[in-house]
Amino acid sequence: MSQDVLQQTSVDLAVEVGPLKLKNPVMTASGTAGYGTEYAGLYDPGLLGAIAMKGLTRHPREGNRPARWAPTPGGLLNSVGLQNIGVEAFVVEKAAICAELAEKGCQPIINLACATQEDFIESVEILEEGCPAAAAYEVNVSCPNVKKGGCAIGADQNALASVVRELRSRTTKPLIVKLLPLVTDIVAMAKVVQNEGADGITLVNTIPAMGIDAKTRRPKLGSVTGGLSGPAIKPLALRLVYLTYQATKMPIIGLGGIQTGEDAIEYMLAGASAVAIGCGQFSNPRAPLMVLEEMAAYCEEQGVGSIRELTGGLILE
Amino acid sequence: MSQDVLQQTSVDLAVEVGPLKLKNPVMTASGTAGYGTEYAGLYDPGLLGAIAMKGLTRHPREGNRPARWAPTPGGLLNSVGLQNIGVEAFVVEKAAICAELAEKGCQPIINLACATQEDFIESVEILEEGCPAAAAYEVNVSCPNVKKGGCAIGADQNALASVVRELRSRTTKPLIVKLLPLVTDIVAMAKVVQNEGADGITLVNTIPAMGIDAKTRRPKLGSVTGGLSGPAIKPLALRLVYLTYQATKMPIIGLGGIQTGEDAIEYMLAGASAVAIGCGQFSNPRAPLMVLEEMAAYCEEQGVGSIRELTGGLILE
Amino acid sequence: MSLTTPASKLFTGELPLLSSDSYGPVSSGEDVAIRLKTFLLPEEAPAPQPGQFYLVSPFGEGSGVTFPAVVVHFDAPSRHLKLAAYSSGLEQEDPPTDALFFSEPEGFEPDPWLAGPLGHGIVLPPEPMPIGLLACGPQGVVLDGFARSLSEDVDLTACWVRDAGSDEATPPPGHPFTPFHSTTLDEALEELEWAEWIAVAGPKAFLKEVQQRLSGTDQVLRAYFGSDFGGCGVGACLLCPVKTQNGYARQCADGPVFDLRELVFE
Amino acid sequence: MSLTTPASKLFTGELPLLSSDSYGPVSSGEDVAIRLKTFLLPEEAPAPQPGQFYLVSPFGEGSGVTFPAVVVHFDAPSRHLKLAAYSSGLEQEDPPTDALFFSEPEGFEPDPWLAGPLGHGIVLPPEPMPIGLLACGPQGVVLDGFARSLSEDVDLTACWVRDAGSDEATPPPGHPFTPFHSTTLDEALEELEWAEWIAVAGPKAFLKEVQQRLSGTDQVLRAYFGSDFGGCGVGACLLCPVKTQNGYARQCADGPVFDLRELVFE
Ligand SMILES: Cc1cc2nc3c(=O)[nH]c(=O)nc-3n(C[C@H](O)[C@H](O)[C@H](O)COP(=O)(O)OP(=O)(O)OC[C@H]3O[C@@H](n4cnc5c(N)ncnc54)[C@H](O)[C@@H]3O)c2cc1C
Ligand SMILES: Cc1cc2nc3c(=O)[nH]c(=O)nc-3n(C[C@H](O)[C@H](O)[C@H](O)COP(=O)(O)OP(=O)(O)OC[C@H]3O[C@@H](n4cnc5c(N)ncnc54)[C@H](O)[C@@H]3O)c2cc1C
Ligand SMILES: Cc1cc2nc3c(=O)[nH]c(=O)nc-3n(C[C@H](O)[C@H](O)[C@H](O)COP(=O)(O)O)c2cc1C
Ligand SMILES: Cc1cc2nc3c(=O)[nH]c(=O)nc-3n(C[C@H](O)[C@H](O)[C@H](O)COP(=O)(O)O)c2cc1C
Ligand code: FES
Ligand code: FES
Repeated sequence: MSQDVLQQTSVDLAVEVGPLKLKNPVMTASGTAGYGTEYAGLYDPGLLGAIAMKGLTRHPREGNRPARWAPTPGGLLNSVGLQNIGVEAFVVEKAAICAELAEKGCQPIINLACATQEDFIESVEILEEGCPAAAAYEVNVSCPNVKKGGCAIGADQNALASVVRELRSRTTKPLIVKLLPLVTDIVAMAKVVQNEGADGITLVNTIPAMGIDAKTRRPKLGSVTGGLSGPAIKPLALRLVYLTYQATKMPIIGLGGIQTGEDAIEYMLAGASAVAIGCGQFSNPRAPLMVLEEMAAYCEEQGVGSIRELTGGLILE
Repeated sequence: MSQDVLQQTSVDLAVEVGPLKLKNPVMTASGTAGYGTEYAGLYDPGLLGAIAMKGLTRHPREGNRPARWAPTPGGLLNSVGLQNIGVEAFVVEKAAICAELAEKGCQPIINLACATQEDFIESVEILEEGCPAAAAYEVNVSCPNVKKGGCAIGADQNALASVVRELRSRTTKPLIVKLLPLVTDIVAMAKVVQNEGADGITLVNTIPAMGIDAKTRRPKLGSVTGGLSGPAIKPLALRLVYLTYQATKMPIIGLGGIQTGEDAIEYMLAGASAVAIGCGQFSNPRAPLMVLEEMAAYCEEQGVGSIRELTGGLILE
Repeated sequence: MSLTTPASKLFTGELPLLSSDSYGPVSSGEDVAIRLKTFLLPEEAPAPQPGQFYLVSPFGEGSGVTFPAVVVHFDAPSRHLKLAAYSSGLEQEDPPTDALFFSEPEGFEPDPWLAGPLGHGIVLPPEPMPIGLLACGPQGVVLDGFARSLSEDVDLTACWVRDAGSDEATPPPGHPFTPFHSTTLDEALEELEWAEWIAVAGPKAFLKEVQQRLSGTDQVLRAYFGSDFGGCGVGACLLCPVKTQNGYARQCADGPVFDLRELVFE
Repeated sequence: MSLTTPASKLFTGELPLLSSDSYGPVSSGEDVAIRLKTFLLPEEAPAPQPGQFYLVSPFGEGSGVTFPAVVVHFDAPSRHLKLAAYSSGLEQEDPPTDALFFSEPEGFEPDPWLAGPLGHGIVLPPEPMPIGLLACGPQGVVLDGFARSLSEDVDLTACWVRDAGSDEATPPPGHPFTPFHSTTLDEALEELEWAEWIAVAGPKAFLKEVQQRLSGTDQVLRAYFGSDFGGCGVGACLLCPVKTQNGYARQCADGPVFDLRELVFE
C-alpha cells in the first residue's frame, strides 16, 4: 500500500543532507531500529530514505542494567547504555545488511558512539575497510546513557573539533555530527563542527533526564538518569534546529517526537533537510512509512512540487 | 475543606529553604500566580508556604506580542516576555499584599528578572526600602522570553557570580537564584552562586523551546521562541535537582510539571526542600492546595513524621 | 486590592449538566453549530448576568481544555444556568484535544467543569437606547446567546455578517426576536446607523474592519475579544493579552468584552 | 540474516474482537482476574502455536500501551485466536494509562491491536515426558493459558503457588485438567520432582527462588520472563533486557520464554 502511495505521488521526495543523497527525507533514528532488519517482517525498510544503525562502539558493550525505560507525560525515558556488538562484529555480521539496503536505495548510516577520540578513529578505520556500503557516519557525541565518553566530547568545543578533524582526514564519506542538545549555545557547537568540515548535523539526541517512583523512593531507571525522547521534547528540538539552521545553514537531520507527517514538516520548516523517527516506532512500528506518506500528502495539498523546498521555509514576518 | 485537612494532619509540614522558613513546602511559581491575589476568589493564598510574585524588572515592561502560548504534548509553551509593572509601581501598589500574606504566614517571594546587573542592584535597593515584608528575593537569570538579559547572565559564570555578589552585599534577606536549566553542567553554575553566598536555588524555569504550525508555516508564538513548562519537562527538571543536590547539598525549590502530590514528593526525594506549582494551576486553579493535601497524605501513609525528612531521600542502591 | 476578595467572586467546580440543545450551522462554509447547555449552579456561586462569561471545560477539572461561554440565561429560583458556545470540527474523525473545542464526538460523555464568571461581560447600557448587535462567524454565538437573554421590548437590530470564507451566511435559526439581518458588513453598518450602542463579536480581522469603518461615529462599541485564550482565567498568567491603547490588557480579567475603539490591531 | 524475512513472519493490525471471557481472582490479596479474548486472525498472518505470545494493546495501534499475551488456542479453519492475559487494578478509579494493563474500566470499548507472534513461546519438548507447570501470582496466567491448550493425555502436574503477599492462593477455577495443586513453593517442588520438564511463570523474586532450589536437579526449566516490558516488540530497541549468562537478551525477540538456568538475577 505504502509503496503504491509513494510511487503515485507527483511530489519529488528526494533530499540532500549535504553530499548524502536520500530518495526521501524519512529515516529511522539510531538505536530504535536495531541493525536495519528488525522491522523487516512488518514492512520493507528499503522504502525509507535511510536507516541509522544502533550506536556502535569500538568494543562490544553490555549496556545498562534494567529497568531501561519508563513512560513520562508525552515522552519516553530510556537508558540502554549503548548495548551493541562493537564495530568488529558489525563488519562481520551486518555489513551485508548495509549492502542490501544500499542496493534498495536506502542509505545505511553508521552511528558511532565512542568514548574516546582513539576509539572513534579506530572504529572509522575498521568500517572504511569492512563496510564499504556505509553511506555516512553519524558521529554521536551526545549519548546521555554512558558514564563517560560521548557527552564529555560533545560538551567540549576543543575535544569535539579534534574528533571531527581526525575523522574528516580519514574518510571521504559524509560526516554528520549528532550534537548534545543540553547546551546553552547550540550555534557555537554547530560552528565548531562546520569549521572542521562536518557535512551535517543531527538534532536531537535524547535529553538527559530522570524518573523517580514516589512510592518506592527509587529511581525508575537502573542507571538512575537517562535520556528523554518523544513528543514531550519536540518543542525543545525544533528550537535547536531552527537556531542552528538560521545561523549556519548547515544540512540538518531533525528528530525528536516525530509521530506524524505534520511533525516532520515542522522540522523541515525549522531547517531540517531530513527527519528521523525514533520511539514513535514503538507505538506504531510502521510510523516511518506513515510519516512519509503524510509528508507527501501535505506537499500535494499545499502545492509543493519538491519536498526540498520546505527546508527552512518557516515564515517570519 | 483544605484548611481542615491541613489542620488535622499529624505531619509536620514546615520546611526551610536555607534561612527562609515556610509553614509548608508548597508555593506558587513566579509568573503563574500574578501578584498574589488573583486566585483569592477561589481559595485563600495565605494557606500556602509561599507565593512567588510575577517576575519584576527595574522598569515596567509591556511584554511580548501575542500569541503568547501554545499547547504541546504534555506541556505548555509560553512567551509572556516579562510583562510587569516594574519595581517602583510594585512597592506602591503591591507591598501591602506582601504584608498581608506575611501576616498569614505565607512568605511573599519577590522574583527579579532584570536585564543588567545595575538594574538588579537598583531594584533590590528600591525593594529593601519599599517592601519590607518581602521574605526573600528570587534572582531570575533564566527567563527565556526576553531578547537580552536574564539568560545571558545565567549562562555566564562571571556575570552570574558578580550579580549574586552585588546583591548579597545589599540585603540580608534570603537570596535564591533561579538558574538557567539549559546548561550542560548545572552543578558548576550552582557552585558559582553557592560560593557567592546565595541561600538557595530554584530549578527549573521554563526551558527554551518553540512551536511551528505546519499548515500556516508560521511560529506558534508571536516571539517565535518561548519556554516550555508542564509535565513534559518534569524528567529534565528532576535530574537537575538531583545532580545539584548531590553535588552541593544547597536548599532547592523544585518545580516543573507538578500536578499532584506524588510529583511534588519526587522533587523532594531528588533533593528539593520546597516545591512550586506553575502552569498546573491553569487546568486546576486549586492545584497548590491539592498538592499540599496529597503530600500530607503521602507522609501519613508512609509514616513520615516531618516532611523535611523527604529531602534528598532518594534510595540508590 | 486585598486578599479579602469574597470567596464567592469566582466559582469553580464540576457541575451537573441538566440538558443540552443545539442548532446550526450558523455560517456556511464551516461546520459550526451552537450548543446551549443548562447546568445547575450551586448556592454558593454568585448569580451571573446574561452576557457574562464562564470558563468551560467539557473534560472536567484539570483537563486543561477550557474556553469562555456566554451566559444566555440564569434562573435565580431554580439556579438553572444556560450557557452558549459553538462547536466546530464536529465531523473530524480525531477531534483536536489539544485545541479548544466543545464538540461531542460520538459516545463522548461530557464532564462539565465551569469557572467564573470572568471579568467583564456584555452589559446593556444603563439608559434605554437603540441597541445593535453585529456578529460574524462562529464567535458571533456570544451575541446570539446574549440576544436570547433580552426581553423583547429592547430596541434592537441584530446583523449576522457573512463569513469571509463563504458567499452566504446563515443566521442562527429560530431566533426569538426580529428584526434580524443576514447581510454583508457594508449593509450591516448601514442597518446599524441608528444604533447608539453596538456589541460586536467576530474574528480579529472583522473587529479591526468594524473599528476602522466606524471610526467617525460616536456610537458606543463593545467588542467581544476572545481569541488566543488560554491559561489561568483569573488574570494571573498574562497569557491572554489583547493590545489596547494603554498596553496589553487581559482577556480573562479585563475582558473578554472591551471598548472596540481602544483595541489596537497589529 | 537478510532483508527477505517473509512479510508474514510478523503480523500487526487492529483485529476484530469476537468474544471476551474472564474468571478469577487467581490469587488472593490482589484484585486479579484472567481475561480470555478471542480474535479473528486474518489469512495473511502466520498460524501461531499455543504458548507463543502476542503483543496486545487494548487501546489500538499507536497507543503505546502494550503487553504480551499468551496464545491459548488457535483454530486454524475458523482462524479464531484465543489469548489470555490478566487484569489487575480493576477497582482503581483512575486506571493507570501509562502502565501496562488490560483491564476494562466501565464503559470502555476496547480497540484491540495485536502484533506478533513474539520470539519464543512455551513449546512442549519434542519427546513425550512428564511435564510440570509452576505458577505464582498474576503472571502465572501464561501457564494457565498454556495448560488450557494442552490435550488431556499430556502427562502433567500443575502447581499454583501462594502469592508472597497473602496466606492462600486461589488456582484458576474450572481448570480443564487435574491434578492441579494450590500449595507453597516447598510443597510444589516436591510435587514436581517427578517432572522432567517444567515451565515456570511468576515474579522475578519467584523465578530466582525456583532457580536456586532446583540448581541441583537436571530438569529442563523453561521460564516466562516478562517484566519491564516495553519498546518496539521486535528486538530493535534493547529496552527489554533480561540478564543471562551470555549478557543481556531481549525479552521480546529472544524470549519471553528462556532457559531458567541461564537467567541471572541481580
Ligand atoms: C474565547 C474563545 C472561545 C472559543 N470558543 C470556542 C467554542 O465555543 N467552540 C470551539 O469549537 N472553539 C472555540 N474556540 C476556539 C476557536 O475556534 C479559535 O481559537 C478562534 O476562533 C480563533 O480566533 P481568531 O480571532 O484568531 O480567528 P481568525 O483566524 O481571525 O478567523 C476565524 C474565522 O473568521 C473568518 N474571518 C476572518 N476574517 C474575516 C473577515 N474580515 N470577515 C469575515 N470573516 C472573517 C475566517 O474565515 C474564520 O472562519 C474559542 C476560542 C476562544 C479564544
Ligand atoms: C510481559 C508482561 C505482561 C504483562 N501483562 C499484564 C497483563 O496481562 N495485565 C496487567 O494488568 N498487567 C500486565 N503487566 C504489568 C505487570 O503488572 C507488572 O509490570 C509486572 O507484574 C511486574 O513484574 P515483576 O516481575 O517486576 O514483579 P514483582 O514486582 O517482582 O512482583 C509482582 C508480584 O509478585 C509477588 N511476589 C514477589 N515476590 C514473590 C515471591 N518470592 N513469592 C511469591 N510471590 C512473590 C508480589 O507480591 C507481587 O504481587 C505485564 C507486564 C509484563 C512485563
Ligand atoms: C531506546 C533508544 C535507544 C537509542 N539509542 C541511540 C543510539 O544508540 N545512538 C544515538 O545516536 N541515538 C540513540 N537514541 C536517540 C534517538 O536516535 C533519537 O535521537 C531520540 O530518541 C529522539 O527521537 P525520538 O523522540 O523520535 O525518539 C536512542 C533512543 C531510544 C529511545
Ligand atoms: C505563563 C508563565 C509565566 C512565567 N513567568 C515567570 C516569571 O515572571 N519569572 C520566573 O522566574 N518564572 C516564570 N515562569 C516560569 C515558572 O515560574 C516555572 O519555573 C515554570 O513554568 C516551570 O513550572 P511549571 O511546569 O509548574 O509551570 C513562568 C511560567 C509561565 C507558564
Ligand atoms: S488567562 Fe491568565 S491572565 Fe488571562
Ligand atoms: S522491546 Fe525492543 S528489543 Fe524488546
